[in-house]
Amino acid sequence: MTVRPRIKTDRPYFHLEEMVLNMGPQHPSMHGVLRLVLRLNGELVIDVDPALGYLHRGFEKLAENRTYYQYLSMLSRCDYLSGIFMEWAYVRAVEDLMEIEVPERAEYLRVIAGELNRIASHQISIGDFLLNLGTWTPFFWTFRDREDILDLLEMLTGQRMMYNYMRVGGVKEDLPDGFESACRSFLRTFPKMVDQYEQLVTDNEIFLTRTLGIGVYEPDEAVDYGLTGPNLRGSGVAWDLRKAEGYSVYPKLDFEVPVGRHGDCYDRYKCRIEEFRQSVRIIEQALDGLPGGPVNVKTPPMLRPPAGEIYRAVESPRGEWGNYLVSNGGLRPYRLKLRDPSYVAISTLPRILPGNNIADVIAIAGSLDPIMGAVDR
Amino acid sequence: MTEFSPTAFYILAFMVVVFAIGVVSFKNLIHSALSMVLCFIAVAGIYILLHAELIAAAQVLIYVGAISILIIFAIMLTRHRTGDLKLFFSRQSWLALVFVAVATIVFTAVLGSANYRSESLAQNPEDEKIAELVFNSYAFPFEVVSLVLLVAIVGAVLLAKREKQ
Amino acid sequence: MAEIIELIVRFIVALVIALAVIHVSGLVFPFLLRRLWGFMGDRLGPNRVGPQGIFQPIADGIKLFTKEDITPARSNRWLFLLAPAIAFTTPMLVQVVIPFSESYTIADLNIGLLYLVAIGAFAVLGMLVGGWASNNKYSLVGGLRAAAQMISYEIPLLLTIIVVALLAGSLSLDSVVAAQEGVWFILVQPMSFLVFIIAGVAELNRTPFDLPEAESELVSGYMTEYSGMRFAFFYGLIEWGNVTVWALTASTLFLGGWRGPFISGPAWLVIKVCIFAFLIIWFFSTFPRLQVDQLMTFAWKILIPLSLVNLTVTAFFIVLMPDNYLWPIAIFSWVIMIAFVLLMPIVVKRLLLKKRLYTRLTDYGPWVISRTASMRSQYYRGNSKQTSD
Amino acid sequence: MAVAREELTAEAALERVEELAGEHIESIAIEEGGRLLIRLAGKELPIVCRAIRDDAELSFKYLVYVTATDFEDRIEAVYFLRSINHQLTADLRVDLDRERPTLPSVSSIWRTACWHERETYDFFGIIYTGHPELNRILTGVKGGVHPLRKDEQPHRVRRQEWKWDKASPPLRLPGEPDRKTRS
Repeated sequence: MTVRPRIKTDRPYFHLEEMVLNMGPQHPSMHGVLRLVLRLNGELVIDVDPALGYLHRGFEKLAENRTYYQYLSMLSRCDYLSGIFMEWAYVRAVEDLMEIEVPERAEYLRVIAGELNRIASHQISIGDFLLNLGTWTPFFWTFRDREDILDLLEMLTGQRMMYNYMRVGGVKEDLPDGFESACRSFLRTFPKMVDQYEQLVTDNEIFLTRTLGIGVYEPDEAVDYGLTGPNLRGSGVAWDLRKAEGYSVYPKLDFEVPVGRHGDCYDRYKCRIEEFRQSVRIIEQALDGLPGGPVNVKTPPMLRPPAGEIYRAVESPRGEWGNYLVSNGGLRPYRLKLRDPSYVAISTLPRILPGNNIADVIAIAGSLDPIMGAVDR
Repeated sequence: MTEFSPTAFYILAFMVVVFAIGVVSFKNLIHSALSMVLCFIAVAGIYILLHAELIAAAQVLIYVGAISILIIFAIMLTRHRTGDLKLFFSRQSWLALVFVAVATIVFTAVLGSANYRSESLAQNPEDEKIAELVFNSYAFPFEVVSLVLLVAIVGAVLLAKREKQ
Repeated sequence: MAEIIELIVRFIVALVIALAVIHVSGLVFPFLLRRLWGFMGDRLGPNRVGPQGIFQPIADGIKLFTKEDITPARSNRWLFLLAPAIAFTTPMLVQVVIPFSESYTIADLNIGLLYLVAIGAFAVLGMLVGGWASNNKYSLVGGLRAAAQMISYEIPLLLTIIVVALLAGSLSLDSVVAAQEGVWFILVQPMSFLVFIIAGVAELNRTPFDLPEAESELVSGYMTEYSGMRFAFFYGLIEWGNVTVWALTASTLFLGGWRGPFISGPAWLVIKVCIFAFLIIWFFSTFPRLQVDQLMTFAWKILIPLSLVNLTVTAFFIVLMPDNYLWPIAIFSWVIMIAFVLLMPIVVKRLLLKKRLYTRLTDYGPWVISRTASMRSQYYRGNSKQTSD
Repeated sequence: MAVAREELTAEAALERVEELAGEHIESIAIEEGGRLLIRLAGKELPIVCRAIRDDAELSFKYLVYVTATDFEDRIEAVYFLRSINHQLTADLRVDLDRERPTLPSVSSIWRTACWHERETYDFFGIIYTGHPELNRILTGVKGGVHPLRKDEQPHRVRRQEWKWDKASPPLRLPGEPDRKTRS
């Protein structure tokens, strides 16, 4: 395993006065309130010190003071772009602890909602990443298409961002009228939109210059850093919990896991773009194979899982989102640890950024797609 | 346009002197540099009064556009320490005084004895004539000078790179 | 006495026209930018104030006028206030030599082309001083970037201007326009035109070369600390005024100035300026931004050698065939331009692929490594040897 | 890197762990879902971790999270590992004294552990010896308050004076003038 030196020396660098630059917490292209304290030599980054905690709300402590259902409604505030997954991991942990069997229709609905949310989240990720590189139009295009998804999710859950859709033992309610046709028409048009994004930027020489070979994680390195999701798959490690663990109904669905080769910003971008198409495939199959039956099982309003502990994770758009739940048989979780992929991605910045330009800082941080709501928890 | 106007000349000359004093007396290096820019512009104005527009444009292009910007650039890149500079000046000011006195005498002597009534091209140059001089009559010295400058640049870059290691 | 009065009247007229050009472009082009940008991004853009939002720029102007003008406490106050004024001189002074019509040029200097380049320097000075005086690190980096970038791109710009001077046989802009009576120089020297456009966009700090004010990196670069009317000066008047005078220069040098079919005169200049402004807006909503080192590499390793070759060959033909040099120059220039446009992307991609590290694909786990079809694109073909033993 | 392609069962993995580091661990068991539950003493932690990470067959190269649970009488530190080559997970548990919880850091073994350990220090006050920069990361509370301990109730944390730590180590460079005097 190669150890990355703190300062790369392959670029010419003159001994100028060093400068400390506070990037963030209020900065146009830091996702949320990330603050990076950069030490610069001219434009070259020598040292990075991420300062977190600006959005810390004590989610883990709050869990110990809420009943199981009270806490469920908070979770989508954690990673506010992929709220479905936040809830999903939590209800999976509670269900498995209580040994509740979830009806198949509910699992299918979860997959549909989850994959829609994955597309919406990747759209923000890609739009923001390209905005960080200085191009505006894809940002507006992704947000335009994200509106359609938010409309669909609003039909499904009643909310545009803070869904509160999952229930222990199923989902909130069945599909509303007209959802299926609206969803199918969206799935018909959306791949064309993805092609449109790609036509605009993917082959652009400036885009390639900015992303190829920038922010490289070797596969071993990426695993060692604990990266997950598209960040890990961009490095060529085909690790996806949907395949690896095969939770929910994913084993019944036919989809592929896009993998990059070089672990640079371009491959991470490309993996996300491919996941758009895979998510569309998954939703189509899920709509086709949607079984009948109830969408949830009856559970008591005050859940009392038996004493025990469990770790359940889902493949969120940013990687492995896990909940480690310890129950003492009481009304409230005894301990809930939230394992956040963005937190891990940010923890790599002090090692990956030195030796790059200011412009690369933005590109790399954008390509890792951190969401500060989840990082600070 | 009009002929040589003494009023304009006096204004410009006054500006040149004032800004030149400003260059050496401002505490803040950026102020000095900007004062130098204004001084250069005033000198360009004097060239225009002398109907030497080409030289005036070259003055602005090279001194304002390139050299001053480069100096300001360098000042900004290095964090200057005023204290050190003061010390530097105070220790050697007597020496500077001697040099200034000698230079004043020499310049007065040379300028006072110059013959301003010559009809040589240098006094009222036109573009074609300058081009004629530079690219035909004195083409070889011109090229030699540019070669020397090129060598100097390459040498400077080499020295700067070696110092790093 | 009458002479002096005439001089003063001429001066006032010129001043009014120059100010009008800058202010009109500072009002119209930002509005056009926002509408067209909205159109390209599949949005509406400002459409509320007045029919189709045409009074939006006026509303913006009023807002900016009445906004508090903040001077940062630790800034260098006088330089901070002075910087927009310094930068404002460029678009004002450049107009002096532009022939607006057959009869109207403020001053037909015999060193017009040189004057253009010389005056261009003040814009950098304004940005540099503004960036430094704000006492903000983003501003400082922005100012430094502006200086480095504009000094570098001045050289290819100057080299193309020399080509035009050679073709016209004069440095005066009136003669440049007169020389294009038969054929516009864009047809004779498309390569120079291309370099002029690229270097000009870089000089103007517009996308894809908008590094000095890169929003996503440097917040707003050298104008981060400016607010109210001073911000309007920098953002609206100076930037777009510079775009306008650059477009005026480009049309004068390459597109026959005020000449045009049917109606000759300022109307054609307006049309040409609008075309250039549209080009800038189009770039703005299409391209990502380059990086500093890539920007410098592009200027020093590609643009300058290219324009030097172009200049040398042009001069060579003019000396060799003093009577009939237009055709060979045109052929050479077209060939080199088409070669540049076609080869550049290929070369860039090859270089990038070389730079890209070859990464071992360690085999992790028994589950599917299924590359989808489009992932197997041309960028993977270079080193597609897979080590899945 | 030679990678064992055949599926490694939990039982085989258990045997392999015992073979590698049997004398360093207190107990090992297979929990639901094939999860290895390994209990051990704090001082043995780096040895065991290095052994099971470097072993080509097990290759627990992926540290998912580091955390702890406060059981009022003790603090249990948790390390959750995955082996990406096989569908294997392992849980390392260390019981700690609640008054002076100390553990050797594993941040030199998995680089991702660095921040997980900072977080756990922040929340539980576990001191990881040998950690390069063990300071508060998320809460930034001053004083000995570690909010996820059971005796720290939310209202008490709220009443604390919240002060943001300065961005860890002082970044003023040698030779840099004092920021108060403008040059």
